[in-house]
Amino acid sequence: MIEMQDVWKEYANGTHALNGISVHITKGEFVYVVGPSGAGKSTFIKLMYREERPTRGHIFVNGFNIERLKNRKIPYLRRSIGVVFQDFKLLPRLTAGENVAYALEVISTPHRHIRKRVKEVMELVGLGDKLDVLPNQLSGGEQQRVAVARALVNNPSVIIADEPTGNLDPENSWGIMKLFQRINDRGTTIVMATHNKDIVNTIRKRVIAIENGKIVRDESKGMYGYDN
Amino acid sequence: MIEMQDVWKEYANGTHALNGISVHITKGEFVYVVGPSGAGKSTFIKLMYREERPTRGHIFVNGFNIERLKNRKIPYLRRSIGVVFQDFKLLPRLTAGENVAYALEVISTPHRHIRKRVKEVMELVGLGDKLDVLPNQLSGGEQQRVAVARALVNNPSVIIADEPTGNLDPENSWGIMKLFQRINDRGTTIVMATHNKDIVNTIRKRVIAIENGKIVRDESKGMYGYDN
Amino acid sequence: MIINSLSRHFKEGAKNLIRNGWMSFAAFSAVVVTLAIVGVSLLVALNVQQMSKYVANQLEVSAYLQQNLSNAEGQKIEMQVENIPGVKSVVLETKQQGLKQLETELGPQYGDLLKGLGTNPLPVTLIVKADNPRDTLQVANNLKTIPQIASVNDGAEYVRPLFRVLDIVRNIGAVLLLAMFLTAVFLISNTIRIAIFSRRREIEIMRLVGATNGFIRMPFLVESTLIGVFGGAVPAVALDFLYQYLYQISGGYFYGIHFPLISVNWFVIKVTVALLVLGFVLGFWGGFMSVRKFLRI
Amino acid sequence: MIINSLSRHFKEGAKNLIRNGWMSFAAFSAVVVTLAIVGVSLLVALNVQQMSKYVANQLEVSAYLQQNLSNAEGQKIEMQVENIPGVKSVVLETKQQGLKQLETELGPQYGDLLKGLGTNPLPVTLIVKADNPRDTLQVANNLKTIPQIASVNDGAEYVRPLFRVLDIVRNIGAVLLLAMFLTAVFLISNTIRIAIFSRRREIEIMRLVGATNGFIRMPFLVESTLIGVFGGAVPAVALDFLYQYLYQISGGYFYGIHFPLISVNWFVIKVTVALLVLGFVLGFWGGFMSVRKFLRI
Ligand SMILES: Nc1ncnc2c1ncn2[C@@H]1O[C@H](COP(=O)(O)OP(=O)(O)OP(=O)(O)O)[C@@H](O)[C@H]1O
Ligand SMILES: Nc1ncnc2c1ncn2[C@@H]1O[C@H](COP(=O)(O)OP(=O)(O)OP(=O)(O)O)[C@@H](O)[C@H]1O
Ligand SMILES: [Mg+2]
Ligand SMILES: [Mg+2]
Repeated sequence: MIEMQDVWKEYANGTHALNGISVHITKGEFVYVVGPSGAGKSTFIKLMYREERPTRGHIFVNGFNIERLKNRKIPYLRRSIGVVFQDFKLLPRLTAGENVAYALEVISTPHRHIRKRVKEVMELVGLGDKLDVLPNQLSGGEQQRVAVARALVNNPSVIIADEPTGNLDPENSWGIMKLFQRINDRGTTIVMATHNKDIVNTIRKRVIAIENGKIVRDESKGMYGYDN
Repeated sequence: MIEMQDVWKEYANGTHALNGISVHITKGEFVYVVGPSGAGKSTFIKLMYREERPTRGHIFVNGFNIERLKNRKIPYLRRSIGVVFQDFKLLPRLTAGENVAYALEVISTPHRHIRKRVKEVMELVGLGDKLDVLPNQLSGGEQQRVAVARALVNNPSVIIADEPTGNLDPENSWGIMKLFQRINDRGTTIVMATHNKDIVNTIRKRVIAIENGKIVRDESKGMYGYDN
Repeated sequence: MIINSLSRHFKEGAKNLIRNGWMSFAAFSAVVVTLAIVGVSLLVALNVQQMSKYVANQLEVSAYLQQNLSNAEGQKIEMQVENIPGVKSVVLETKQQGLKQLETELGPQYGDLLKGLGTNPLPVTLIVKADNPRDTLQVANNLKTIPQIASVNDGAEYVRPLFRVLDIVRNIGAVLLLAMFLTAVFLISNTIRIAIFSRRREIEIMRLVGATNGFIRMPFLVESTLIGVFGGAVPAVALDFLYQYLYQISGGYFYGIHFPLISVNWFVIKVTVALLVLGFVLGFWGGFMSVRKFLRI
Repeated sequence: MIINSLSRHFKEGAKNLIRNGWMSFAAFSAVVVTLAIVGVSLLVALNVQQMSKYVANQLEVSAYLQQNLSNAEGQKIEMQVENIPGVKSVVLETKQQGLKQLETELGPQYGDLLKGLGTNPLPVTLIVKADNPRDTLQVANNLKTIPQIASVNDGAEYVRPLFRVLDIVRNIGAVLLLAMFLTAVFLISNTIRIAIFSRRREIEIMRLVGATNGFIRMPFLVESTLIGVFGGAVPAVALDFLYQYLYQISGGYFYGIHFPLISVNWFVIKVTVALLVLGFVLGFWGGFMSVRKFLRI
């Protein structure tokens, strides 16, 4: 499902973000990506949906060969992946509901389905009453939950979430985690970068720890590690 | 130092964010503001540096009467407060170092002092090597630490931090907390909205819990509460 | 399906137009002002062209018959000349008319000079116009080959500079009009580009959530095309009214001088169509180019 | 302290200019194109003005003396006329010169008519120019009061329409130039506004971290003023060279016709100064207005 073979990433300004990453994530897995700030977690994730291109190495996601992928095929890769971006990336001119609907519109879902599905997902993340509000009128945590809703809405086969609970209180965080777990139970692969020690240590899943752009630990049913 | 008397806030779209808040924070206090997502923590904080205006009630901060404050006096209020914004609010065209320096430039600090002080603060937050990098080339946690650095740099008498550790791994989070504590020990008032249960329960300080725009709990040496 | 998605793009485009508020208005007003200038240039150019034609149509050749030919004989030659290809009209001026005219031309000061004459020394004169004013000299040369015609006043020393001036005016006018046009193209697409530039982050997000370039582009195209069309309609309507008003107060003549202006209907159609088409094309094209730029990122 | 902060604002402004790259360039090129149009309009307007003056200066009044006065007596009257206020120059045309000229004017066709005359019937003629061409008719009336002058040809039927046309041309030219100018003002400040609009979030952040409005505004002002000045300098230099070239190939005359063009030096100064000042003012003003707008938020 997701395969990386000796992947390196050097940014244009010379930063070496990833230094030889090899990983294999099979369909239906639930993977935490942990590591200190600036370790390369987001970069690792951005390579999967081709926001960034690797400097070296091979990447395969959902049957797409990321290296060879033509520009005009990229949207089809991205539709098969639901992404919760670390900085949310909501469209500022669309309401919360429209933002979620957008992910359905791009795949030409009929109108009446969109309305129903958007309402449903927004309720799942606890924002049934914020459908018509613009992003800049939402609290930080509310924005984050809209981003989660958008990632789920079109039932992608992979969900990639970059720090999806960073702006959420524990209760909402657990809510999101339960959602992820339910989706995962239905066979959806989930990759989630997180700093939330409680979550990682409670809902025990595979843990990939990245430090300085290298995988320093890869354990199924792992712990957050990093004691202090 | 910070005083709110029966403060209400209704946003233009009709959302009642705060419903009668009264609070008194004395000089040198360290206060956590906790509560679920959308409870009104950020609104509570935004009123202090007058990003938002209350619908009703009186607010006094550092001797400024927020209600009566003339538009052209606002910068002077804000210079006496260091703010870590929930969404960082870094200037996208300035490098990390320039962003931090900006807070010193507005108070006409001489050049040579600026360079030295910026380097010093950036090292305190662990970003001594990222001075010349633009915000969009930083990781989420790095951006957050730049925002912290900018809030500290001009030694304000109050520091207001909205979720300053949301994008940080535990180690960096503790680093920031130690910094805050050191600054607080020197007499700086600190108000910090947070979802980080570990931190609140470990570094025990006054806790103000907000729910639905009301203060539901206000304890010195409090706990995060909200068990699950 | 396609209709469904077309209507979606149209709705999104119109919605964006409104939500962008200030920015849409700024771009719109830039289009209005720029196309108003193009419209005024067009107005001036069309009327100058009309005037050139009018002036050229005044051109005529005077053919003086042999002095011994009578008015009646002149009429035969008149018919002959009428059949020469390229001749539009011939007017015969009798010996008597000629004398009379000379008297008026000389004025009271010199008029007395003519009183001393015995017989009328003036020849019968044919005043000839060419089908195409530019062929005037050609026609004059043809007339010279007729033996009964003693001399021809082709006004060459007058015709050549006239056409030179008309050519200059036309060329300069064309260059200026083209310059105006290119400027409008540039300014409008530039404005739309700047407006879309400020939304490149949005475009980036759309790509990140799986929108194809076509899907992203369509609402922007609708938006910028609407700006262009509305921006063309305003000066079109305004200029129509303005011109109608000017035409009325001037009585259809250029400020009481001899040149007839282009009639309102004709002008109305040309300007309205030109500005609307320009607005449409520039809005569409400007939007197309700028979105493409940010879709490549 | 103030110098320190001024130099800071200037450095920041210049830095922003460069970091904004594409956007700066788009605004800059809009200024270049707009001011180029203003410059060309200025070029045309100055030369049309020059031509009007030139045409008006050709105006003259012919005063015919009593027929019995000799050339010598005419010279006395010439001196008398020269002293009339408002008279610029008087040229005396003798009886013999008058006859000669009439011959040429009539041409070979009618020239024979004059051969039959015994004595020269023509009067001595004074050709008078007014200091100010617009006073031509006034001067003609003054001449009429001199008893030795039999009649005056003031060309009234020619002078009035001429000034009418010149006035029309001048008025239309002035209106168009003003329109061009206002358009330039609008388009340039509009462009700068759109460019700054896309940075309103930055301005908001600056306010949130304690910058005063003045502190925020200065670098933007520097930036937009630089865009204006550079944007004015390019068309100024380009038009100077272009005009110099056109002047040279045309030999200083309008395309071989009789009108002298404005000399290069004079033009160079006017246009360069006008465009630079315009660029400066519009850049500054546009920046000022738009930043103010977003500082109010
Ligand atoms: N666009 C970019 N250009 C240059 N350097 C970058 C860019 N994005 C990230 N980096 C650098 O690459 C390194 C890894 O960044 P990344 O965003 O992957 O970290 P992360 O593990 O997600 O950190 P965090 O937990 O703080 O989000 C960091 O040093 C960062 O400064
Ligand atoms: N600019 C705004 N306009 C309208 N409503 C707003 C605006 N900002 C916030 N709100 C609403 O006000 C309420 C309180 O928001 P606030 O940002 O204060 O929450 P918060 O406690 O900071 O939440 P979080 O932990 O998610 O950041 C929310 O319901 C939010 O949707
Ligand atoms: Mg990250
Ligand atoms: Mg908040």
